[in-house]
Amino acid sequence: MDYFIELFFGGLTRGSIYALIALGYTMVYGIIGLINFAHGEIYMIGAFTSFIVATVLSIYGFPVLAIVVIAGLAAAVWSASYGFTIEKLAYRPLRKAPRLAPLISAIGMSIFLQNYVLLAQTSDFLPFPALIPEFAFMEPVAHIVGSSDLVILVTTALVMIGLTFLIKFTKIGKAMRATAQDKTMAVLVGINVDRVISATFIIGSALAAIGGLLIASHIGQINFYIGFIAGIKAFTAAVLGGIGSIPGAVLGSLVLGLTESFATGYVSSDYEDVFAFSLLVLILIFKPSGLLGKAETKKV
Amino acid sequence: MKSALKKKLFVTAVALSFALTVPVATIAGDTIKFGVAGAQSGDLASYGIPTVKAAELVVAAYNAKGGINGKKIELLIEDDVCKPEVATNTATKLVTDGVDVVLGHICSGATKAALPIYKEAGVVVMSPSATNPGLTQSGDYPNFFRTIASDDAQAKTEVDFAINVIGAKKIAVIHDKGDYGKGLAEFAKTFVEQSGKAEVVLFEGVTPGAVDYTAIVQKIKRKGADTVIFGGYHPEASKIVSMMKKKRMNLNFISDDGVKDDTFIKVAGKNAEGVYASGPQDNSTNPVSIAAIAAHKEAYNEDPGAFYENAYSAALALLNAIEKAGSTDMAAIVKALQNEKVETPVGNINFDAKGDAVGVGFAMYQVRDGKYVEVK
Amino acid sequence: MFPLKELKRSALIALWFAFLTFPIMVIKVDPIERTVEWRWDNMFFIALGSFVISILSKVYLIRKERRAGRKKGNRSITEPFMQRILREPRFLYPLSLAVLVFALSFPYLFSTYQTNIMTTALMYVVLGLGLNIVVGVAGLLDLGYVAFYAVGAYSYALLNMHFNMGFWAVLPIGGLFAAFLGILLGFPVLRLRGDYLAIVTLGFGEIIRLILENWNDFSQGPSGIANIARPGFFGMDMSFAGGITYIYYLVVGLVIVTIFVVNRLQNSRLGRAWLALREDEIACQAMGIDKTKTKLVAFSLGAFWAGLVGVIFAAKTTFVNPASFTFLESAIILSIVVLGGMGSIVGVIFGALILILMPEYLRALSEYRMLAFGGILVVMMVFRPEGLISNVRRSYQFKKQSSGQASDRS
Amino acid sequence: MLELRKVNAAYGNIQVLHNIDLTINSGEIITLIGANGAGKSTTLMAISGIVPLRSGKILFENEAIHKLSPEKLVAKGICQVPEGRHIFPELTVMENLDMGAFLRNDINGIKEDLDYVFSLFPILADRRSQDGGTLSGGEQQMLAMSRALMARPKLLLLDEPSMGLAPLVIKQIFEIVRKINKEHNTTIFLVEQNANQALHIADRGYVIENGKITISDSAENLLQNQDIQKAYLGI
Repeated sequence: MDYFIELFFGGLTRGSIYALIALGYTMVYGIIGLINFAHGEIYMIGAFTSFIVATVLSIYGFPVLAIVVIAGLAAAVWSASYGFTIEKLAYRPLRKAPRLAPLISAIGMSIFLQNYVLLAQTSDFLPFPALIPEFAFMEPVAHIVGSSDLVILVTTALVMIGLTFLIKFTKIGKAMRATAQDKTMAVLVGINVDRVISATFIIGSALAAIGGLLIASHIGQINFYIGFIAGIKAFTAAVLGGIGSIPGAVLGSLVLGLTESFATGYVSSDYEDVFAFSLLVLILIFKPSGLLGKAETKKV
Repeated sequence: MKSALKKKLFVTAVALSFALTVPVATIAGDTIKFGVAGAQSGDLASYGIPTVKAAELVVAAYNAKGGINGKKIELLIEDDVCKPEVATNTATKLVTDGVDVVLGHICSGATKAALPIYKEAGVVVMSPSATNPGLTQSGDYPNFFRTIASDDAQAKTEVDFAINVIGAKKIAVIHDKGDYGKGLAEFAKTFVEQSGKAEVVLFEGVTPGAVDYTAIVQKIKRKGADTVIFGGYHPEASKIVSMMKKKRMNLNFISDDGVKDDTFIKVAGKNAEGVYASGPQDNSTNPVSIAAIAAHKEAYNEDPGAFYENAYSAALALLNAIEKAGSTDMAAIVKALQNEKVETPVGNINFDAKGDAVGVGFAMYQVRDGKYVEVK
Repeated sequence: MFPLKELKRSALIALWFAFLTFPIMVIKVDPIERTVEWRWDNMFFIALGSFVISILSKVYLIRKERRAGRKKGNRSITEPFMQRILREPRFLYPLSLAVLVFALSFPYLFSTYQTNIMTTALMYVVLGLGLNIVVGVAGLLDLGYVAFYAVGAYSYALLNMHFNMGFWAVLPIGGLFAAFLGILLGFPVLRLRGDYLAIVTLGFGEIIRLILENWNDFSQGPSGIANIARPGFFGMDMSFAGGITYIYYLVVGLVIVTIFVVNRLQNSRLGRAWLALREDEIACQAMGIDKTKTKLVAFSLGAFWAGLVGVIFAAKTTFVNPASFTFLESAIILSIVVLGGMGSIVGVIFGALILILMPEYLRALSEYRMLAFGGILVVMMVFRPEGLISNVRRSYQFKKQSSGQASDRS
Repeated sequence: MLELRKVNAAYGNIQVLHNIDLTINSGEIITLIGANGAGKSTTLMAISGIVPLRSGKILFENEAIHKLSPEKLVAKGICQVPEGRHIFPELTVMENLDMGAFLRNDINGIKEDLDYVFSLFPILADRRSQDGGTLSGGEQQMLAMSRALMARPKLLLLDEPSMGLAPLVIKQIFEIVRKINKEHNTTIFLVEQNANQALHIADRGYVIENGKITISDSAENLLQNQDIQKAYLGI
């Protein structure tokens, strides 16, 4: 039973990280129908920024709590700035272009950002400072659920609640939903669609940055390539849950994380990704728009 | 209208022919062309770039002394992204550019793809990091040498150590699904099974770069392993080791040359304490090695990366062989490599008939107080 | 001449980029030695660079606007240069002949290396044309095309290793295997819509690669299969350079055959059904086009071509391992199709030549190579989102209609 | 209040509007009638700033507005209820109405207008927490109009409000249009295929054919005009 619980929490932790990245994917997709392949790189840049800031601060002797807060903020701010800039440079000019053009632009951007960080920083793996302290009260169960798992789960849950609140009740959140559902009409009620799209990129990127910070301090290392695999997985999770749907992204991520965890635990990690993708194919065969995706109501 | 079209056609044609001919022009001159090939971009760049740096430093040192037999050495650096198909292009480019010897490639797969091209052209190749046993043992590539021992020798060292020194009974063999890691793990598994003194309780691969390794670590615990043998590189190793510490597991962790790298200790920090890794015999007192690392620190203001010493050694061995042979002819260089010993960071070495370095053996190391210390 | 307002705007952009790139470009920390290096000069260069680029792009835009303003009247008359050439048999035939002569004499004009990379580029031309059937013509977004390529390559590698089968025997087999796999995969997933299909094909591509990586007994795992026989030519023994030239001609032949077949296909009943399907699925079903079957044919035909090129790939490199068949490869082939201009044969050829030759010629930039590649991909898309050769096909169709039936629909 | 002067507009290479001249005075109900594809919706989209002009001018309260972005026009008081209603399907009725007041910050004013639209369409009050997409066609039309009213427009552009609705509902809608015009002094520009109904509530009307204004006259005269009767009124 312990084993099951361990795998379960491991899967939840992994799923939570996917969720933080998948949200950005799903929000961007929902609003402009673009698979933003550069989103994984935003996550990577978030991790790098928090790494740089945290290390600098720790060298200058700041207390841990201050480091966590400042590094987290810096990661969110800069990732959001990157997301905002990328949208302006690489996607906005293509708003009216054929459907695949922005996708290729996104792939190009992803390659560009990877190599940008590679050149500006280093190709090596870097040790990420342990920002999440070992809580004493977790010690008796630390072999099952560690402090960092707890922090990741709690943070993700808080972020989800915050995001749901934002989307559901704030003006910008409603504007985002409205824009996603009917862009022409959004314009006609006076919503500045460009600004809403920018806001979507900013929020999605900031979430990815938080994911970057959490996972980097959980794993303890980063390099310029971490965004790619995480990005693909998160994208898979978003589709699994029904792309465009925010609760779907969370559910899809958790399902994916748990599947991978149990597949490794009870079968073999050799085929971990095979299980993940097969699950995706199976679910889509029986539910073509994902777990929580709405069936198409209109022809697009 | 028509003339405008003609003009455009003409411009296009000129541009095209320009684009096609420019790269053909190579710098002629009386130099020794020293090729360096390996991953310099992409996800494996961190294993290829240190080799470039080593080559740059060695060649600069040689050129500062006036080159070899009056000839300056010219570097031709080419990226193969560790992909076989790119490696064939890289190799063809180097051969077309008239390369004399090549330091590289980094990955075994890319090396295998490139070697027939060099063989055809009579170019000696020396890899600092391609450890696939077949490269030397198959006898297919008489022009291939390496300054790193092959996977099977290394696996043997690890398994002997695990069984005879630590007394491991239940061994989990984990690898990174890669060319190097999985090859090594398979040898380790075979050797453990052959020994009859211990059993392999788990043999599995982890996905490099995956978000976390909690599940596999839990599985190791569940299988009741007392020792983990890991085949692969340091990023995955440090993730697994850290995760094991987080899960309060105290198992012996034995790994390979890809982990016996200071970066591992840096990244894994205090979690690295106690980890065993096989690696080339201790060079820390070897003056050539000390000088090589100092040169790197001076030039780049940071510690060298993976395979730096092997690459440095290979560069020295190649240039020494050219110097001793007095020619860049393949047969002469091969002969010199086999017969002339040379002082390198990995020891005083020459090469056997198959191409493996003689005298590059393995020792076991353990991380103690943030340093790899040889275990006798 | 240049408005002050724009200068101010450019200065703001420069400031923004200086801020944006600040942590990554300026600060470099060494977490072990606990030292921080502040590289302020980088910030200066970034600011200067983005200032200059922003001014240049503004100047470009202003000039473009002015030109557009001048041209406004006769806009519909001026067609893109390439398109005009392609429509006119008077230009097209001599041009194709010239290209053919150039292609055939290529190995004699240029070095072995040039021939080798040209071979690679031409292989991608065929891959691009194959994927073009799937994505450009039938409108099915396939992100796992490389899987079929892998199937072809491993078919040859394995059949050659176990049964010593020759290149020519395996060439069709590899293609058929891939096509068969295309049908097998296509059957359950082709009813998914656009982007869902994309992720499923992506997953499928990864699954194939992972199987090749993990199933050692079958594929020799990550260490791959070496010493694959080069294609023979009536038992002749060829030197290395000779071998490259031979494969080069082989690929040129394949390119010609592919262009011929694809062209024929596009103008066939099936081709029109694909186009129709791409434009409006529901209308198609209403008109009695069997949606699944039509899609399936497109999918498996595309796969067939990938399989063929896969066999050639294995024969050319004489070595295969799973590392050659990653997602990035699929992305590059897709980029070829989109960059060239979806649905256009000439476009795909240009796209392949540019995208495959560019990284090779960018080698001079050494470590900045991939950075430039990514950047150029973005810039090209931003400035020519329809691809290099846009809409050739459609205008071609119109011409056929008007000459054939003299109907004046516009 | 609103003036179109020699407006030309095109989709790509196909010109849709040719030299449209049109004037709407404050407080009027003006209708634009024409066949399918004559350019009625394009005219509205040009006014709302969605379709850019090739040439010509649009003046609103004597100010050129054809270069302003759509949201600026909403802020100026030009609101459109587009053809097909365009309800946000996954937003509740309340949220749809909120979106209508997107640019407003006066909480009390919004509250007031909300009460007003609920008084116009009591059924919406009952459905307030239901998703917009689940409403019937008539309810959606009511919601669309209410949403536009929530911006407190000076000029309300209505595109085919009667399309696809039952006769009884159509009648109700037109009555309310008139009511809005009278009670709130909202100027209304009504685009309709259902010329009969439209002309009965309108002050003046324009006829558009193939992108050109062919007739402009008072509503009574148009109703009497034989050509119009034949072509649009089905008499």
